[in-house]
Amino acid sequence: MSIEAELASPGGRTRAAPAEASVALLRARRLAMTVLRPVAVFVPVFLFATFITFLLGAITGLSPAYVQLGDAATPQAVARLNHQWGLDEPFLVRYWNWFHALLQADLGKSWINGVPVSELIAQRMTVSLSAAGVALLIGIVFGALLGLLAAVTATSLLDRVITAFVSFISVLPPFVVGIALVAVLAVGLHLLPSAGYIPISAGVGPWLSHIIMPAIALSLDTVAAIARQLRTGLVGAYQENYVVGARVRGLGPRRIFFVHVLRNGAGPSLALLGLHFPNLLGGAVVTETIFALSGYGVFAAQSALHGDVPAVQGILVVSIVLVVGFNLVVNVLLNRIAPAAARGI
Amino acid sequence: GSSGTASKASSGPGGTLKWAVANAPASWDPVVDGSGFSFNYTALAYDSLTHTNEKGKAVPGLAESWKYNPDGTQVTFHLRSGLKFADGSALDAAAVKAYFQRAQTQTNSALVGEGIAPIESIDTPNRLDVVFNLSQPDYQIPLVVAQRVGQITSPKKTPAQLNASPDGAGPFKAVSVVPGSHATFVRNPNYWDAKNIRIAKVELYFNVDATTVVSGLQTGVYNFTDELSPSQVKAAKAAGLDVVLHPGFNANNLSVNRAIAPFDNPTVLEAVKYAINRDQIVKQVDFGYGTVATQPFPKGYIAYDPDHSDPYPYNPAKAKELLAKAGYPNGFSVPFVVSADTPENELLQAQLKAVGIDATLKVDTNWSTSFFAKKLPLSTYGTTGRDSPIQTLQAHFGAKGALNSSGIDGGDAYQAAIAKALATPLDSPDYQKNIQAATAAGLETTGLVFTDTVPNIFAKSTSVSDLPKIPAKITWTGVTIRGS
Amino acid sequence: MSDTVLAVDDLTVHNHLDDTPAVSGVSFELSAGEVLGIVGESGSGKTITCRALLGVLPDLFEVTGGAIRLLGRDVTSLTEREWTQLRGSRISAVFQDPASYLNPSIPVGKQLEEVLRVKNRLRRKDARAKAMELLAAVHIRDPEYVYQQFPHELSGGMLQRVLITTAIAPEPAILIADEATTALDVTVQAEIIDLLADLAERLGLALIVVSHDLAVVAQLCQQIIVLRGGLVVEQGATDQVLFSPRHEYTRLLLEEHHRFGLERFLTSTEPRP
Amino acid sequence: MTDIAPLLSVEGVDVHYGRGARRKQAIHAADFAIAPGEVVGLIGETGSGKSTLARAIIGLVRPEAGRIAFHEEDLTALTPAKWRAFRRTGVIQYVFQDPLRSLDPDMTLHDSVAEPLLIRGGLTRAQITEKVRRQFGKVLLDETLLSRLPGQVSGGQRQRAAIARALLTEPRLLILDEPVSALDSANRVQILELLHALAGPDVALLFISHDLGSVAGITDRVIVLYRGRIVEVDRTDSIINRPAHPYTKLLVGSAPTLTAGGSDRQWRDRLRAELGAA
Amino acid sequence: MLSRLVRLPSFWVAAVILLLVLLLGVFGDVLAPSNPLKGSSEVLAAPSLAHPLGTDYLGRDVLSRILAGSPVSVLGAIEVAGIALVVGSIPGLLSVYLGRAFEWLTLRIIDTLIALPFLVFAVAMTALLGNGINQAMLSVGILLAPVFYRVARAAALQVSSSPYVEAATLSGASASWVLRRHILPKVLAPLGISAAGAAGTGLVIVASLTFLGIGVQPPAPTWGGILASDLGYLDYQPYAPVFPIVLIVLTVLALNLLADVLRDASGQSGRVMLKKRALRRAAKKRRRSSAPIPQRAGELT
Ligand SMILES: Nc1ncnc2c1ncn2[C@@H]1O[C@H](COP(=O)(O)OP(=O)(O)OP(=O)(O)O)[C@@H](O)[C@H]1O
Ligand SMILES: Nc1ncnc2c1ncn2[C@@H]1O[C@H](COP(=O)(O)OP(=O)(O)OP(=O)(O)O)[C@@H](O)[C@H]1O
Ligand SMILES: [Mg+2]
Ligand SMILES: [Mg+2]
Repeated sequence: MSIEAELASPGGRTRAAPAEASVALLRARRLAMTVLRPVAVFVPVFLFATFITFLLGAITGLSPAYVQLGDAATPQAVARLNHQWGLDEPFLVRYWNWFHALLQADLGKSWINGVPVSELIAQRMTVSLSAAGVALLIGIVFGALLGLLAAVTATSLLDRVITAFVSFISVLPPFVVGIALVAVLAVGLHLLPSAGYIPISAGVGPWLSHIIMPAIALSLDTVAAIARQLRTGLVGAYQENYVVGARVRGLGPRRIFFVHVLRNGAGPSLALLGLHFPNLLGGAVVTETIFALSGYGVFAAQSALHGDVPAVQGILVVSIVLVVGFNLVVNVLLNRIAPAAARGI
Repeated sequence: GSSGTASKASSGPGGTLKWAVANAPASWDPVVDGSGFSFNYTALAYDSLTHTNEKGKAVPGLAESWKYNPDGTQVTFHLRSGLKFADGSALDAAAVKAYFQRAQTQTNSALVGEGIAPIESIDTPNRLDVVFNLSQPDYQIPLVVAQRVGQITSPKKTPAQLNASPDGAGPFKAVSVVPGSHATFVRNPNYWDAKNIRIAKVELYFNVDATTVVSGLQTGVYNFTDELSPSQVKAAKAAGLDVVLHPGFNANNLSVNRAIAPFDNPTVLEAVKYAINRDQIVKQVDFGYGTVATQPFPKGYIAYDPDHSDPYPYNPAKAKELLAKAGYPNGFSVPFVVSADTPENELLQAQLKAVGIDATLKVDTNWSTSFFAKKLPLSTYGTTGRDSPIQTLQAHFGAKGALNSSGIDGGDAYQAAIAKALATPLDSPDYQKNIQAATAAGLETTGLVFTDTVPNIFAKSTSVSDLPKIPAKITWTGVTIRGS
Repeated sequence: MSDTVLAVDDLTVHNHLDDTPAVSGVSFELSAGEVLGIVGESGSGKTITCRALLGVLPDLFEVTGGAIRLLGRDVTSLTEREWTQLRGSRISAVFQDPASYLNPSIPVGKQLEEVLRVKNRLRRKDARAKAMELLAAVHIRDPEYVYQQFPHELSGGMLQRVLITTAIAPEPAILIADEATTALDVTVQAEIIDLLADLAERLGLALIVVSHDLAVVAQLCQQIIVLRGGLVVEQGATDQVLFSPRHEYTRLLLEEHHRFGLERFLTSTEPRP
Repeated sequence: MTDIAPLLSVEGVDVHYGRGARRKQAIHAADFAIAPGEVVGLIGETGSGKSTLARAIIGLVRPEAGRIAFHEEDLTALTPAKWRAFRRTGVIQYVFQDPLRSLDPDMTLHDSVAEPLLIRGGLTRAQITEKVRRQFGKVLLDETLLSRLPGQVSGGQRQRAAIARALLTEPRLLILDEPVSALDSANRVQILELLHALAGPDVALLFISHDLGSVAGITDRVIVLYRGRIVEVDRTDSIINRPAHPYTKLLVGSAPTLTAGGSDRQWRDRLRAELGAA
Repeated sequence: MLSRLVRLPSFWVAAVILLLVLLLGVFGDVLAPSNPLKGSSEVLAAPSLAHPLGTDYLGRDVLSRILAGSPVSVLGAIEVAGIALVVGSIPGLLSVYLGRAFEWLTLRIIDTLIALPFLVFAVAMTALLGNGINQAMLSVGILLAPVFYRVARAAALQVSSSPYVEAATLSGASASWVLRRHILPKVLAPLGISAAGAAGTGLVIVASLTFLGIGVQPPAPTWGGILASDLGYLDYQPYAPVFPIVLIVLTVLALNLLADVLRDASGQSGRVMLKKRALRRAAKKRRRSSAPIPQRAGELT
């Protein structure tokens, strides 16, 4: 005889669940929480970010006249150029025009060579995304490995060695790492080419051999952050009562680790990954210089130094879209694996 | 490397030239691109009416031959037959005429001051003959159109199109150009001298940082660079690279703008000239590869005036004295706007500081617009020279000369000397004398203080055969790349 | 007794952190359907005793003496693997603060289902169906809905029911309720106590009820152990401990209880309606 | 009700939380009064609105309807500045449930207890210290504890310090929100006895608890709150022995006693069913 | 807290390094043995008595240049942390008090700052606002502000919803009283921790910018700039980059160490740390004692 049959005593009443409750409604609310809420956060972020980006360009007071004519510009020539570029309109009108075009993937034209900015960025996108993507992968894989190892061996010698190593790599500036990598791996050991980029279409091997060093230089920061956070998260999760609860229910250590601890302990690391993604894109300025990659970072720096406002705005917008998109995915994921923890960006 | 070429002549063209370049051409339209050295990059895609040889003499290019009228006021270039642009359209006299008209009239033309001013009109009596009618006798034209001024562009393309991607009748044709990043060229089978082009593909990499170029060459990312700095020669040699000292007409100067106070005071200008210690520059910055320069070309060049070998020997005491005399006993402060942070600029700044001139260094990436607009009181410039010595002189001392930072003409004596030199046929016994006189006249008044000259230093992997030693030119004719 | 499910003999737990004994000299026997109460002030070692019985002592705590026989097996000889098998299916527990003993990121139903799949070796579909039945059996209305909810979305009483369900799902012989009702409202506490009593009665479940409230223990238990500072100060049948306490400390506890216990203010002496 | 003018009167008070879809009424038309010196209990299950009602009285949440008057002064009409001035008089004081969290962990007991006087101003530090010292004596705390941090004393001592702070301004009404539920039974008894001794003509107590036993021990009158509504108000003795509302009955019937055994399970089940239907 | 700090050896390591670096930062110019801008004919000389770290490509004394570059580098890092502190923590504190509109607005702005790719934005801002060190610091400072915003806000939120703040409010305390007496003391520690971390980040970023030639005009020396130019003469002085690198890494390491130490010693976690130490000691003792272990808890902790 099953126990529940015995338990269902006559006259026993059941606890009230919310009256309007329906499982379907609950599901719908959950879905809204996982998807709509992050979207509700990211839409204003996107709007703000584009606005700030545009504002930054506007307050510099730069104009195509400055870039193209320099000090030779006569007031008439400046006015003509400004009119030609639509810069004589009020700020908000310009913002609206820019934003409107932006939604159609039109980022304007470079003030320097008149090439559409979106074209210039597209030509460099693969380089930067390759480096950032591989760096992200390195960050996740090695960060997770180190973090896991440290957490599992917490307070042991190995844990302390890992922790010290992680502290050390987290303070190495990317240019130092880059220089050291070139000196050792490329020039010293002749293992890898020192610079340049080969598209993945020319073969995964050559592509990887060119991109791996910049990716490592970029990733150390992320490796350290993930390792640290994962260790803290896992050690913290192991101290939670639900682990005791799971043990008392007779679940095995492996199941406890993979189903219960990892899920909650890894949540903060995942959130951190979202926060570190902009660094992977942005940190490229230095590494690209050292590894002679013509990606985003160098393009941004040069455009900025030349006062090419549309190009700078374009790069920032594309980065923001990437970052916001990435974080959207991270947050949806986060909401799925650890819904208890409500998080913003 | 002609023997190497000959032995390999049987095998077809091959290999990829991976060329590390510091600065991309400002424009792929030679009319707009103003920089002397980047004509070597555009020359991949464009051919010019004439070429120069190892001795600096004009030899046939697109033009098979040329002929002056007796008084030197008209020159007729006879084109090769069957010339084609990379896009397949014909390169004929009309195309040449259109090009030169563009060079003379386009608002953003960088060639206006470059020796084409005497061309009054152009006639095209037939498809192959181009007649330049000159406003004065000018025997320099065949040299002027040797590269920088004579790279003929396809008339089918708008200036904007050319700006983005070149289209000429050169040895290679552009496949893709990514501004600020890289450009890819393949051998142009329509090139008139295609049989001597042994390289199948050229990849140009722009904005390569000087500190990474040697390791890049060493690990095979590149196999050629034209921008090795003297300080890196040691590293390049240690890495087993071929370091080539290529002849050129380079000369660096401190560009003092005598149109702007206080340099409009000749005494101040003179003080600056005494303040510069050329020996120190040569020793510290050029790592032994440079020599002192006091003129816009190196010693031994046809236009070099031996009488002006050192008109203002280094004398800081005298410089201070002159400054005091000019009313600046405590010196003065002046912006020193340059295109890049180089040791030479820092050293010049220190030398000026030593006599009391506080030159505030400012690196401005948009330096060129201000410089060519003659707005900078103090700057630096390095010329790579021109094929025509008079063109070089005019560029430095002529009112429209790009390098004349003050935009003030060299004066009547200078003008007369120039006219005389122009009118002297190149094979005349007076040619050298007249040119040197023009140089002397220009140096009298100029605000440009020449400092040093360094040959072009190339580095290449040993797989790239030797380049023809044509001064100031990078020519790929006959060059092979092994192992591909 | 033949149906003794748990026999503890002179159990001693050492606290290496402070290098003090945490619990010493606890002995008792428990048969099926019997209810044992453990009372004592905060820090007296009630929880440590329970965790020793479950083999889940905190770090730096260690059983250093005595014997625990669980269904006839001496637990000191158990490997960690065997412990894992035993826990849940033979002996289980519920605690105070039920929310923290459930994974906050997994719907409560899934956690119940997990136990059924691991311990009862049910397939996913069957486990789910069984989970629904069990939830209904502990008087949870609309189990379909509750199944989908996360721990933080449920009230304390509901959570305690869910936790009890996960504990009894594999049909263990022994259930330990460590302060399982302390944080709850009296009315809810009464419900949970009623539920536990029901389980003990109907399923023959041996219960260990831990509380610092004498009255809670009095309601459920046949035997009582009074702990103080890790030592057993008094042990015996409920009536004997509560109505003729032998130890000073027990009397003090009773006195405190009487001072503000509800009985004192109830005028009618007859049992309530 | 008492014939003298009430100290506190609560009339038709509604309190809401949240906005939009999450808007929810926590208190429905609460109506009651407390006479000077009276000891009133407020009981009800978790979430029934006990704290909300108390917080409405002291102005930590704003009622949407109704009137709360202290000595005929309408508190609901006070501006923020007037509220501050009113609070500085210290005539109403509040003691929180968790004594660890209601004392700043980085301030000594002395500083925490003295804070109301420091805020009010007008006294020298020496005078304040003297008052604090005397108050410590009244709540049976050793003076040596004055310089300790909350983390360095026991839970019972912390709660005494919190009561000392509340009494320092000589309040007319002291609201205690579950002051003993975080304490173990020995401490609980001591605090309850202290409160019992405290009650007198000068100070009225509003004692909030879900534990009938504690309430019964010290109050004169009890208010029963169920799902935001006051369902019963009566003398303590009547509430315990002759409860009228099913919830009150259930509450009384649920409290575990040493004697009852498990006998009245069915009765409780019936009451629950009755309540559920209501 | 201070008493806990001084018991930690890592605090002393960090403090000594930072003190030395700070001395460099304040007195770097004065300490420089020779004029950092004055060249000599001995270019790229190896270290010697006259030039302990050798000379650079213009014969300038490297030691003097590094010392003279310290103020910009070190004080720059401090300035960055200061700007971030002010720009971040004040809105962070106020976001708890100034109502929902302000809160929403500042939260979204902070989210935005986080979403901006850091170095790209810093480079863009610096270059577009006029290539100077102050522009660089300002932009880096603003970009680091979110850390402070979050820390200050979290602390203020936690404190302001705590009963002891309500108790003060109920005694008639004004917002400023609460801020002064209860909130500030609690946010100071976490803000200090963040400031140490931010100074480290700031140092690296300012060094990165100057490495790229952004933010400084030659010949003014900075650590990043010196490093960048050293790379051009590796074949003459392969050891040269070591000096600025060691300085940068050591300083950042010390700042991070300080942040860690502060975190360990402050508040709740300080107590936890001491407890952990006790645990470790106990574990050692347990390992030493050879008593049989019949039953152990915690397979994986
Ligand atoms: N996880 C732990 N780490 C360190 N010490 C602990 C731990 N758990 C309990 N202790 C200590 O062991 C002793 C006994 O604690 P135990 O939890 O068994 O008491 P308890 O009787 O359950 O008290 P309570 O009524 O407060 O739950 C106490 O002194 C306590 O401080
Ligand atoms: N700040 C708040 N925002 C939204 N809802 C709240 C808030 N505070 C309380 N509530 C809700 O108002 C109702 C009454 O809560 P209140 O805290 O007054 O109950 P209580 O009787 O004091 O309960 P407890 O015994 O648990 O202290 C509950 O449903 C609670 O969820
Ligand atoms: Mg316990
Ligand atoms: Mg409450």
